[in-house]
This record gives sequence, structure tokens and C-alpha cells, in this order.
Amino acid sequence: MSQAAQTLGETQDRDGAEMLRISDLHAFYGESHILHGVDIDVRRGELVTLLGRNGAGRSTTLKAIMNMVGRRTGSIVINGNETLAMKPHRIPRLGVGYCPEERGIFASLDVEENLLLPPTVRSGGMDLDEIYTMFPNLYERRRSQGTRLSGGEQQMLAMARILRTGARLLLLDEITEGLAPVIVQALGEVLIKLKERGMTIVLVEQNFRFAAPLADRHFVMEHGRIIEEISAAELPARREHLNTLLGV
Amino acid sequence: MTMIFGVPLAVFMGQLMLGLINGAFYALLSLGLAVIFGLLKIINFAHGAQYMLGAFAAMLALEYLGINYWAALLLVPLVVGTFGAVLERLILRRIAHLDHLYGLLLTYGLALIFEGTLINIFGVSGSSYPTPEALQGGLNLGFMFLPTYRAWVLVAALVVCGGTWFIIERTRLGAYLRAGTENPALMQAFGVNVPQLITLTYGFGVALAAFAGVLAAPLYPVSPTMGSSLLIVVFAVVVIGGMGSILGAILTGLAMGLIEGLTKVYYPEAANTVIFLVMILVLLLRPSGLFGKEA
Amino acid sequence: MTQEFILETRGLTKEFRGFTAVDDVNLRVREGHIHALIGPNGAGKTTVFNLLTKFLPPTRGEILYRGKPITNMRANEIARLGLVRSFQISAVFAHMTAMENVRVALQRRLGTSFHFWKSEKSLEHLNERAIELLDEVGLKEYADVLTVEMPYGRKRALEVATTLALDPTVMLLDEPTQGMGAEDVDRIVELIRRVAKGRTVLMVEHNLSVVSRLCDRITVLARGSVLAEGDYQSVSRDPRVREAYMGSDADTQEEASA
Amino acid sequence: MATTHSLTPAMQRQRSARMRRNMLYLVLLGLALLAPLAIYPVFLMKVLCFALFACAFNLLLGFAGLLSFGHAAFLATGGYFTGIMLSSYPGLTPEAGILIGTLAAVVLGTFFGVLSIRRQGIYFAMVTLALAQMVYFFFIQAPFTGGEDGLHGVPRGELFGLISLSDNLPMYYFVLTIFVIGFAIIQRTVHSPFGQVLKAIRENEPRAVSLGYNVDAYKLVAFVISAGLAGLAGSTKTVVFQLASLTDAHWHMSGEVILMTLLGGVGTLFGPVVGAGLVVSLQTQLAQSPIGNWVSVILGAIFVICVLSFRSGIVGEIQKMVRKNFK
Amino acid sequence: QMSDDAVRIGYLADMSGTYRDLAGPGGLEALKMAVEDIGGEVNGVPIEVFSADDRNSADVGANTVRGWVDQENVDLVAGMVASSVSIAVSKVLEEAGSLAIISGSAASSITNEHCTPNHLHWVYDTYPLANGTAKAVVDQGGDTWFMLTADYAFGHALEADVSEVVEANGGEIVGGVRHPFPTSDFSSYILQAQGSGADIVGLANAGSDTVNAIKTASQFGLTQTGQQLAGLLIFLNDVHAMGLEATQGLLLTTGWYWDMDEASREWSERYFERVGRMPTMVQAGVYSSTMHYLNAVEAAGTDESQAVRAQMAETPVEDFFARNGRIREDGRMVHDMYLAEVKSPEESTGEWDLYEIKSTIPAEEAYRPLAESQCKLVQN
Ligand SMILES: Nc1ncnc2c1ncn2[C@@H]1O[C@H](COP(=O)(O)OP(=O)(O)OP(=O)(O)O)[C@@H](O)[C@H]1O
Ligand SMILES: Nc1ncnc2c1ncn2[C@@H]1O[C@H](COP(=O)(O)OP(=O)(O)OP(=O)(O)O)[C@@H](O)[C@H]1O
Ligand SMILES: [Mg+2]
Ligand SMILES: [Mg+2]
Repeated sequence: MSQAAQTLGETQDRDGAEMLRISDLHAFYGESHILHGVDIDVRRGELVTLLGRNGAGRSTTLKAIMNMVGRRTGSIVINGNETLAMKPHRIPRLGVGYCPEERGIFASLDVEENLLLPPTVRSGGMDLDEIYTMFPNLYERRRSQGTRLSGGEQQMLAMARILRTGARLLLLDEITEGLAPVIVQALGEVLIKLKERGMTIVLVEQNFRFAAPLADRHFVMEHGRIIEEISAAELPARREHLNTLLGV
Repeated sequence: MTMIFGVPLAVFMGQLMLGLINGAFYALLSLGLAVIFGLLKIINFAHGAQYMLGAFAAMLALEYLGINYWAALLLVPLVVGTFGAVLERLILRRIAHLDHLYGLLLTYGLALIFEGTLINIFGVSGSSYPTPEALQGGLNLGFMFLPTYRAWVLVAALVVCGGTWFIIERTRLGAYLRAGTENPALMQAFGVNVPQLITLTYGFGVALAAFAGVLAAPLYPVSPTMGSSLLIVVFAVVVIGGMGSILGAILTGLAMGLIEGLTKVYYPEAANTVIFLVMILVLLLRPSGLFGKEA
Repeated sequence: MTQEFILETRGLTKEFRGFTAVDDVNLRVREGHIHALIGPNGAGKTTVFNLLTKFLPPTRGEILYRGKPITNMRANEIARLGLVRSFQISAVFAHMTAMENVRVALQRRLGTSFHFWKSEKSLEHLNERAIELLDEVGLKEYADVLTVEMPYGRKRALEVATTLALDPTVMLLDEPTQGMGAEDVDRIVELIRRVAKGRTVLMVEHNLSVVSRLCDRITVLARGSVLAEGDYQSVSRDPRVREAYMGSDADTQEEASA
Repeated sequence: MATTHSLTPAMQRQRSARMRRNMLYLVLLGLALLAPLAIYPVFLMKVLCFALFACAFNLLLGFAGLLSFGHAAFLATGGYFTGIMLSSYPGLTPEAGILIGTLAAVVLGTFFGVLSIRRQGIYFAMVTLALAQMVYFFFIQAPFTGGEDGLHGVPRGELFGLISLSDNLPMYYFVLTIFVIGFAIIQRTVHSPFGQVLKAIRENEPRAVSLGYNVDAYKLVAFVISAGLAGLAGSTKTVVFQLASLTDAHWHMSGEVILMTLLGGVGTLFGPVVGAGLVVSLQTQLAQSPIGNWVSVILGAIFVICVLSFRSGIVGEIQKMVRKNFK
Repeated sequence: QMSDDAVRIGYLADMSGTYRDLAGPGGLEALKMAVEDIGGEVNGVPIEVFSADDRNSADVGANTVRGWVDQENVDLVAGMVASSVSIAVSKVLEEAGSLAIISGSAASSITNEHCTPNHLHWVYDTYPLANGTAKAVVDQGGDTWFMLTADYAFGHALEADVSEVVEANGGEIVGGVRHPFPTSDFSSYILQAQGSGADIVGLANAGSDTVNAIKTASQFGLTQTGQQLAGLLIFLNDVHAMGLEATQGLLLTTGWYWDMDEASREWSERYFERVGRMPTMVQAGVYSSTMHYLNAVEAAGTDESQAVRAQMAETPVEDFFARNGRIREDGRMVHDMYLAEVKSPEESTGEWDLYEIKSTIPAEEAYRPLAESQCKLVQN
């Protein structure tokens, strides 16, 4: 904790442009120790990816930021606020939007209710029309029960849902998983738009091809640690190395 | 005069009316169960006991604090509901993450405690709560003499049921409830204070039971055991309706009241069992219940 | 002569509260083929699977297995016929070891599964076979690990192993590689190729490289009805398919995952 | 290679565990045989009857994941049928009477099962509760049950027409035998091919279906076995106490058996026995103590405590400790 | 000579359930009063009191008593309300040999088909309740009856008794309904009763059923519309619980009433001191029976059950509780019974001023004549 307090102290005098700063983060599911000291820092307006093989701990990292895992130690500073001690429902109010790996669509709500569900945490989110133009399927099925959507449709809904809340920091977990290429393309464009709006995005991706052109920096995870940080600039040079890391 | 299956129309109508009134109680109670079940996913076995607590609270309030019926009708649900909220905060919450069967067992334990304690303090023969002046006497409906109070019970219950339905199915708070029932963790990740939501919901469900209790106080002897046997019937009602929908709970409640009422005329011996028989029938024909969503 | 088609649907239709998820689909799966079912999200692929395996009752239409109608069978009877499915979201027995997972599948053939008076020792002779199967999907070292503790990718592999244990004539795989790391994908692809010998496979798949590498025949679904059918080349050239599904950068997609 | 496969470490562990368990059982059986010298046999018999009842219930809850809130119905059915048979046909030997009672419970169990098995979790609990309540009302009104008064003076008779059971000792050893048989049946059922499938179903039903298992049938069989053994317990109880009464049919009884199982340890083979022992002794002690009228409150409190902080029950906790220290 | 170093009395009753207020802890207190009044010992050996809650369960009761006799060698079991418990206990004692005095139960079968040499039935049973009330009511001119019967053995028996008496005295049963047991909402049945147009609505049920029926009747203005209720099995604590508003004018038969004469008042005051409620006839009966037993032990100089029983049977029962009381060979203690009417709120002068005694039913008429007895101890 003392160490956490200290990092908090640091953040003030560092440049305010820092949006997210994770240092020495450990996370546990009950007995099992999943994250072993993760360090990540993300500047405002940046898009970074978390790459890694299955089970590397990427989803867990995002969950840990949202305080959705069992136990956490270390420090997570969002916008200058140490959040390790915060209740889960306070963290989003710092302007964080989270799109879970398993989508989490609500069966008892229809599509539109799903969209309107997350309370807006900041002004400047998209409105319903924008969202519907971006995802026409959702408009067609807006009155049908959330989980009656297909896997892909659900993924879109989960994504669209947090665009409304006006969050400034988006944590996106495998948003292209199970989506058809056309949709994937569309999502890519969406992300670019969001960057233009000055949002900060942490992207967990399996589909490196999709992530590469968008990201400013890539963090590579292995066994619950960051083993590599690669900036967009160095990417071409280190592509081979990266492939070996990801086992592609 | 006109006869229906050998029963004078007047009597027949009268019985229907009485059935409807009992149905109103079933509706109120199964509604409360449904609301609690919604968010906490547990069957509140203490519901009968909390209904009983409502009646007792009203009686004690009158005896020791001189609080009259009308005030009790508002205060008691508030107090008992708050008590429920506290229970949730202190006890139920600790098992929220477990299989919901544990919730059933825990509340069963609570029910035993409440009942047993009151039995030791007040005995079981129960005492009576006077009918409020305003509602004494009766209305002559032509086909029957209906005590004013029972008429009032019907109205009050229906109004409360309707209100509850509206809140849950038609308001944003309702949407939170429904979403919270499914994936609380994610709701929190959206910035909704789910634990608070849960506490309030349970409190509300308990308040409904207590309200029913106050309504019942002038009708039946106020005794510690008044809730438990009633509850099992309400369970059957819930199974028949299926936990699927709020509206389902209400309608089924009323319908079962009617059916029971008619049984009391045509085959009284089966009055206690008819609802269970209906349940069996429904289970055979439509296992998920008349309004049930889940398969 | 329907015999060459091991699995066939006629006018198969599924409606959910007025919304038609599967619309008059005539699917014909040739014996011994690896047949892919692709299509945009919401095309109805999973629903078709649910209909074929009777997890959902069809609104209209017929399902034939080796020319015989199986439309009115129960889900477990379908499985006993040899049509075994996997699920889009992994389905395993979480609190049993990997080996027990497979063994539960193996034990059905013994016909002793209702014998509550027999000792479970009578199952131990299945262990060898179980571990062979685990080995095939590269899970040997997980044999004694409780399934909850395995990473996602491994669970998917285990699911395939369990399916194999039934030695099915037709395997229906719903997105077997979904959410897997590249080398897992390759392993599964190899696995499917291997086990497909002497079997028929019908699979839903988004990963086009997988489809192109594996499948003899492809049916493209869109909005619940068949858009095109043929081998990979012909289908991928079909302009409607490109437009409706693959999008312009289909080829880059291939490389990416290749 | 193959041979080492067929005996994985996990299974070696299982084997040795099985060894230890059997040893334990032998010791306990020895104690049970000597017990009546030290303890009042009638009390012991009561414990055994309820222990069997709880074990039967636990087979369903602990190993099929189904919480029945209506098991009192089977206890009572067994009891009443045995009672009626033995008192109206003096020629009938006790074991025959018990057999008939058990069969009656099996029949009722099949009926309950067919109705309730298709519902899961809490619904299953409510359905069974409601059905049992109906049976209760039936027993009140039925002419042959003696209504509220119950059946009295059921003769204990001669076992196989040879050994008189009127003395408590022979009666005790008869009851002990029945218990051991019942317990053996359960123990075997759990560790059988059937038990494996049951577990799989509990873990992931759709998957079990897709593997070709008719899950409802399996659940039903489990339910019927459980009901039958509950009936066996009830029948034996009737012979021991020579009476059958509504108490056994009342839903509080369904609650008590849950408590016994919970307290002893759900899903542990021996837990219910311990639980039954504790609850029964508790009731006997309390009933005669000054706080006798607080019985139900105390039972309720135990319930709450168990659920809150003692979920794996006494035996469960012990097993945990053992595992911690020997691994 | 005494069997061992003490006379042991076990008090078995429903301490927490439906009948708690009828006997329950109050009865135990009454029993202790008796023991104290006799000086805590007889024939130089101390008197020990045990007590247990039978939770209205036959097998709990039977077990407790079996344990008492086998392990504590208890000499007398007193109390007992639920007839299932009483019968079960008497069967146990018939084997084990000790004595029981049943004060709380209503079933007349206890000293009829279920009679044993090992138990006595003290306070009342259904026979006088049915006869007394029915006869009196018909005599008062209520000769058309509608029967509200609990639909199980007990209710049927009561209904039969009443119908017999009513018709014997020139009355007529014009209708009836058998309601399930237990029932909480009687409105429907009351409505049917009103429809029947009978003068008298007879309640052939007990406990909470009776209470509910009476309460509902008053809500539906049954008495206003000229009908009258006849409660067959209703006790002081029920009336007290329901309040006079609902119960006024109700006719009932009782074995004793605390305010019926000086002796009774005097004892009841003492009881009230200790318990805070006025005694029911059952609680008074527990005192009376225990006292009679202890005196018999003293007189007989032994606690051997049959000797004591014989001694008790020889001595007539005359105390604040019983008038013209004697114990018949079937074990029935017959004594004068009383027809009471519940006072109206106006007439009542205090919380416990509930009954007005209308008339006395002589002991010999009150109970089922031995001529009709099926008891194995009675030679017919
Ligand atoms: N609820 C849980 N309980 C226990 N262990 C878990 C839980 N969820 C995940 N794990 C384990 O934590 C490790 C990391 O899981 P995580 O989901 O973060 O992987 P990942 O990098 O997101 O990969 P993917 O998302 O592709 O599966 C894995 O070994 C996984 O088995
Ligand atoms: N139970 C249901 N009730 C109502 N509609 C449903 C149901 N199941 C699926 N649907 C609808 O049917 C359509 C097809 O769904 P399906 O899951 O088969 O698509 P899919 O091809 O599997 O998509 P994906 O590749 O994303 O899984 C979707 O529009 C979905 O919304
Ligand atoms: Mg799908
Ligand atoms: Mg003695």
C-alpha cells in the first residue's frame, strides 16, 4: 500500500497527460495467482494493444482495472486517482468504459434497453442515431431480446453500449472475436473515429492484423507479465520478433 | 332463481367475490416473492414470516403506541421493509455469491427463528386486530353481504400490485433491476451501485409481504404461525405462474383465488389441495409455468 | 439417390416470435466431406446446428440422416445416431478432470451407465483410450487437471477430444477455433483434418484460412437462407459472397491468419 | 506406457483414499455393534432411522444437485403403509411390512419424479414441497391413517417369523442391518458408472445431452432410489416406535432432513449420519431442558450458521483439513 | 413401599405449538404448585418433576416417555394435549407399567377403544362438550342446525355425536359443510351457513379452525342476521384471544371456570401470581389430578402404579376443580360440567371476566355411559 501511495504522489508532478498507469499489479482468482507484476502506462488519446497468447492474462488485466477480480495488489492510477481501494462501481465514474470478452448482453432487456443501460459518466458520448447508423443490424433488431442476437450481433451491441456513456478511457476485450470481416473493418473505422475524439483506448486483441494499423504502442503479455513494449514506429523492424513471441 | 351447477347464482357470485379477495393475498405475496427472486435469485422462504411480522407489527403498534390502522398501513411496511433491508445487508449478502439454494435454506432458517421467537413471546392462539371504524359494517351487493373491509382489501391489493408492475416493467429503475439480476458484476463495471440496489429490492419485497400482513390483520387471528402454511400455497401459485413475469405472478394469484373459491362450494373437501392439483396439471402440460420464460 | 448425402435438410425453417432466423434451407452434406457453414453474424449458423441436433425444434421442414427422417427425434437420440456437436461457447464438465471428461463420453458405449450397483472400477479400462484421445489433442499432461483450471483454448481442445470419444459419424463443430491463439488454431486444424478421415464434418467457422485449408465444400448463409454453395474457390469468387460476407480485404484476412 | 496411463497419480490417490475409507467404515461398524451396551438403544434406533433418511436425501442433493423439499412425503408413506400392513395383517412379518412400505415410497417417488424432474434448482425445491404438502393433506383426510391421532400399537412382530423384536436389542441389530444395507446401496450408487453420469449432468446438462445421455431419465432414477431409501427409513421407524403419525409427513420434517444433511456435510457420504445424530440428540436434550420451547428457534439458528459459515458441514470441514495436511 | 428413592413426575405437553396456551408452560407451573403444596415429598421420598415438549408429535412424545420410564423410571406422566400424543404415550405405558393422567386431550376414544389400565382421563372430553352444548342449545329453542365440520376423523366423530343429540332432542340438521383441516379462511363456508337459514351453526372443529370460523362469522354479521354459533371445542384462551366483540353470546361447555366459585377464585389468584394469565380448565385439571395422585400415593404407601390407581379410584374427587368427581373403571374421571355463555363486552368487568355459567350438567349425565363403552376394562 505504502508503495501505492508513493506512486500516487508521483503522478501529480508527472505530466497530467497520463491517463492510466499500472505498476506492479498482481491479481488473483481465489488461490490462483494470475498477474505477476504488470506495468503499463497509457497517455491521453493513445491507443495501445495488449497482445499475447490465450491465457496470458490480458482479459484479467482489464478486469483488474475494473476491480472485477478476486484480489489485487500494486497500483492502478486512472487520471491521477489511485483506484486500488475503490469500490467497483466508482471506477467507471472516473470515465472508464469496459467491453467484456464474454460480451455480457442482458437477456431480460431488449437491444435498445441494453444500449441505454449504462449510466452516462461524462458528456460527449454518441447518441442513439449515431450508433444505429454505425451498426444497422442493431437498429433492425432493436426491439428483440438482447441474447437472442447472434454471437456477432451481441459483440456489436456490447461495443456500441459503452460508446454512449461518454467514457474517455475504453477497455476493449477481443471486440473482433467471432465477427465477420466486414464488421471488423467497420469497427476499425469506429476506433479511428474514437481516437479522433481524443479517447484513450486499451485494446486486447487476438487479431493482430486488425490491431496493428490502429495502435500507437503494443504491450506483449506472457504468463501475467508485460514482456515487451513495441511502439508503432519500431513495429516493422521487430515484426519477426513479435511473431515468434505470439507464436504466429 | 337461476342456478349454476345446482348453486343459486347469488351464492355463486358471492363465492367468486370471496375467491377474488383471497386471490388478492396470493397475488401480493407471490408478487413480493417474484420481485425478490428477480434480483437476488433466491426464493424468500421467510416471506410468510415477514407477512406475519407485518400483522404483528400492526397489532403491537396499535396496542402499545396507539398507532391506528391507516398509519400502520404506511408505517409497518416501511419498518418491516427496513428490517428486511438490514437482514439483507448483514446476512443474505454474505451468501449472494453462492448457489441460490443456500438463499432458500438461509431464509428458511430465518423463518424458523422469527416464528419460534414470537411463539415464545405471544403464544400461538393469536389475538385479534379490530377492523378500523371507517371500514366496519358491510355492503349489500345484492347477491351477497360483503364486509366493507374485504372490499377494501381487494382494492388496496390490486392498486399496490399494479404500481409494482409499472415500476419494474416500465421505468429505468426497473431496467436496472432486470439487468442487475443477470450480471451484477457488469452493472458495477458500468457504474451502478448494485449492492445498494439489491438491499433496496429485498427491502421492497419484504415491505410487500408486510403490507399484506397489515391487510390481513383484521381478517384473521394475528398469530405467529399465520404465514408458514400460507406460504407453501403461494409457492404452488408461483410454480403455476412461473417466475417469468411480474404480471404473471399477479394474474395467477387472482386466478388461483377464484379456483379455490369455487372448490369451496362444489367440493369443499378438496379446497386445501385444489391449487396443488392445478400445479400438477400445469407441470404436466407446461413445465415452465403459465407465464414462465425459462425452459 | 440420396444415399451419398449423409445429412440433408428440406425446407428447414426456424422462426422466433415472427423473426425468421433460418429460412427454407436445403442443406446437403456429402458423406466423408468436411463441409463448412459460413456467413455473416446472425446468418443463422448456430441456429441450423441447434435444429440439426434438435436443441431447437424446427418450425417447418425436414431433416434426413442417410435418407431417413430424424425430424422428430430427441436431442440425445440424435447423438446416439452418431451426430455429435460441439458448442460455440466451450462446454466441459468443469469439476471433473480432463480424463474423466473424456471417459464420461466413452462410458456410454458400455451400456452400463444406468448400473448404479456396479463399481466405478468397471470404468477404469477406459482410461487408456481416454488418455490416447487427450494425447491426440495435445492435452495428455492435463489428464489429471480439473477442467476449471485449464485455459480457454485448452478447454476447446478438450471439447473436441470428448466429441471424438463418441466416434461420431458426423461431427458438427461450431466455431472450433474461436478465441484461440495461432498455434492452438493450427493444432486444431491438423486435428480436424486427421479425425475427419472416415467421418463427415460440418463446421461453422469464421477463420477463412481454416476454411480454405480444410473444407471440401462450403455453404454460405445470409439472413437465414443459402446464398451460395460450392468449393472454396468458386464461393470466394462469387461477387455476392464477397459483398455480403468477406468484405473487400478477404485476401489480407487469409494472409493474416495464414 | 499404457499401464502407467491406466493408473494415473490421481487414481492412485483415489485408490488409497478408498482404502482409508473402508478402514474407517469397519471401525465405525464395530462401534455401532457395541453402542447399545453404552447408549439407550431406542435412541440409537431413532438416530439410525433418521441417518438413513438423511443419507437418502443427500444422494439427491449432494450427488445429483437436486434439492428436494418434500422428502417427508416418502418417509411418511413408507411409515403409514408399513403400519397399516402390519396392524391389519397380523401374519405379516416385519421385514415384509417394511418391504411393502418401501415399495409404496418408490411408487410415490416415481410419481413425484416424473412431475418435478423437468424443473431445476429452486423450482424443483418448490414443486417437491408443494407435492409433499398435498400428500400431507391426503394423509390427514384419508380414513386409514387415523387422521391427527395417527396409527398406534403397530406390532413389531417376529423377524422372518423367528426372532421376536419386542425386545430392544434384537430390534436394534435389525435396524442396524437395514441401515448398513441402505448406506451400502448409496455408497455404491455414488461410485458407479451411473454416479459418473450423474456428476456430468450436474456439471453441464446440455453437454451431457449432446453426448447422448437422456438426462431426465438419470435424474429420475436417482430420485426414485432416494425416495425408496427414505421410505425404507420411514417403514423401519414405524416398526421401531410402533406408530406412524402426521409429524413425518409435515414439511418441517423435510426441513429437518435438510438441516441434518447440511450440518453433517452435503455431498459427503458420511456427513448426513453425523448430522442426523447431532440433530436428534439435540432435540431429545432440548425437549427436556428448560429452554425446551426454543427448539425450533435453535434449529433455525443452526440452519443460519451452517449456511453462513459452515457450508461443507462437519464431515466436509474435516475432509478439508485432512486434505490440507496430507497433501 | 416406594419403588425407589423418589416419586418422579414427568410433565409432557405442547410447550411451543398450537396448544401452548391451553396447557403448556402454565400447566407445568400448576403441577409444580401441587408438588409444593404437598410439601415436595410423599412417604419421605422427594418428588422430582421432569418436563418435555412433545411438539404435538406422537413419536416425540412416545420416545420421551419411553426414555423417562426406561432411564429415569418416572412414575407418573401428566399433561398431554394432542390426542395422538396421549394415545401413543398410553400405549407405551401399558407396556412399561407406569401411570399417565391425561388432562389436555379431547378425544373421548382415549377412555373408550383406546383405554388402558395405565392411564386416566381427567378434565373433559368431546362427549360432554357435544352433548352438553347441543342439548342445552336445542332446549333453548335452537332446533335447526348447520354443521361446520373439520374434515378428518375427529371432526366426523364430533359431528356424529352432535347430530345424534340434536335429533334425539327434537332438533334437525338442515345442512353442513366439511372443510379441510386446517382452514384459515372460513368466509366461503360462513356464506353457505348463512344461505342455509338454520338457527344454529355448530362448529365441529377445534383450535385455530374454531377461532377462525367464529371471527369470520362475526365479520359477516352472522349473529346480526339472527343465527347463533355453538362452539363445541373452545377454551378460555381462545375466547380471550378472539376478544368478546367476536365471541359474545357463544354457547359452550366447560369442565371448570376460574371465576365459578370462591375455591376456584382463590386457587386461580395464586396461579395468576405465578403465571400472569388466568388458568384454563386444563391447567387447573393438571393441579387437581396431580394432587389426587400424590394423595393416593401417600394413602397407599406405595408408588406402584396399579395400587395407586386403585387407591385413586376409591377416593372420590372433591376439590376446587372437580364436583362429584369419581374415576370409572375405564379411566374416565367424571365430574360436573358447566354450560357457559360468553359475556358481551358491556357485561365483562375485566380482561379475564369472560364466561357466565348458565347451568350445571351433572357428572353422571355428562359423560358417555359405561353401557356404551367399548373399553376392554369394562364388562358389558
Ligand atoms: N474466473 C477464473 N478463475 C480462475 N482462473 C481464471 C479465471 N479466469 C481466467 N482464469 C485464468 O487466468 C489466466 C488468464 O486468463 P485470461 O482470460 O486473462 O487470459 P487472456 O490473456 O485474456 O486469454 P483469452 O482472453 O484469449 O482467453 C488463464 O490461465 C485462465 O485460466
Ligand atoms: N433463441 C432465439 N430467439 C430469437 N432469436 C434468435 C434466437 N437464437 C438466434 N436468434 C436469431 O437468429 C439469428 C441467427 O442467430 P445465430 O446464432 O444462428 O447466428 P450465427 O450465424 O451463429 O451468428 P454468429 O456467427 O455470430 O454466431 C440471429 O439474428 C439471432 O438474433
Ligand atoms: Mg453462432
Ligand atoms: Mg419411584
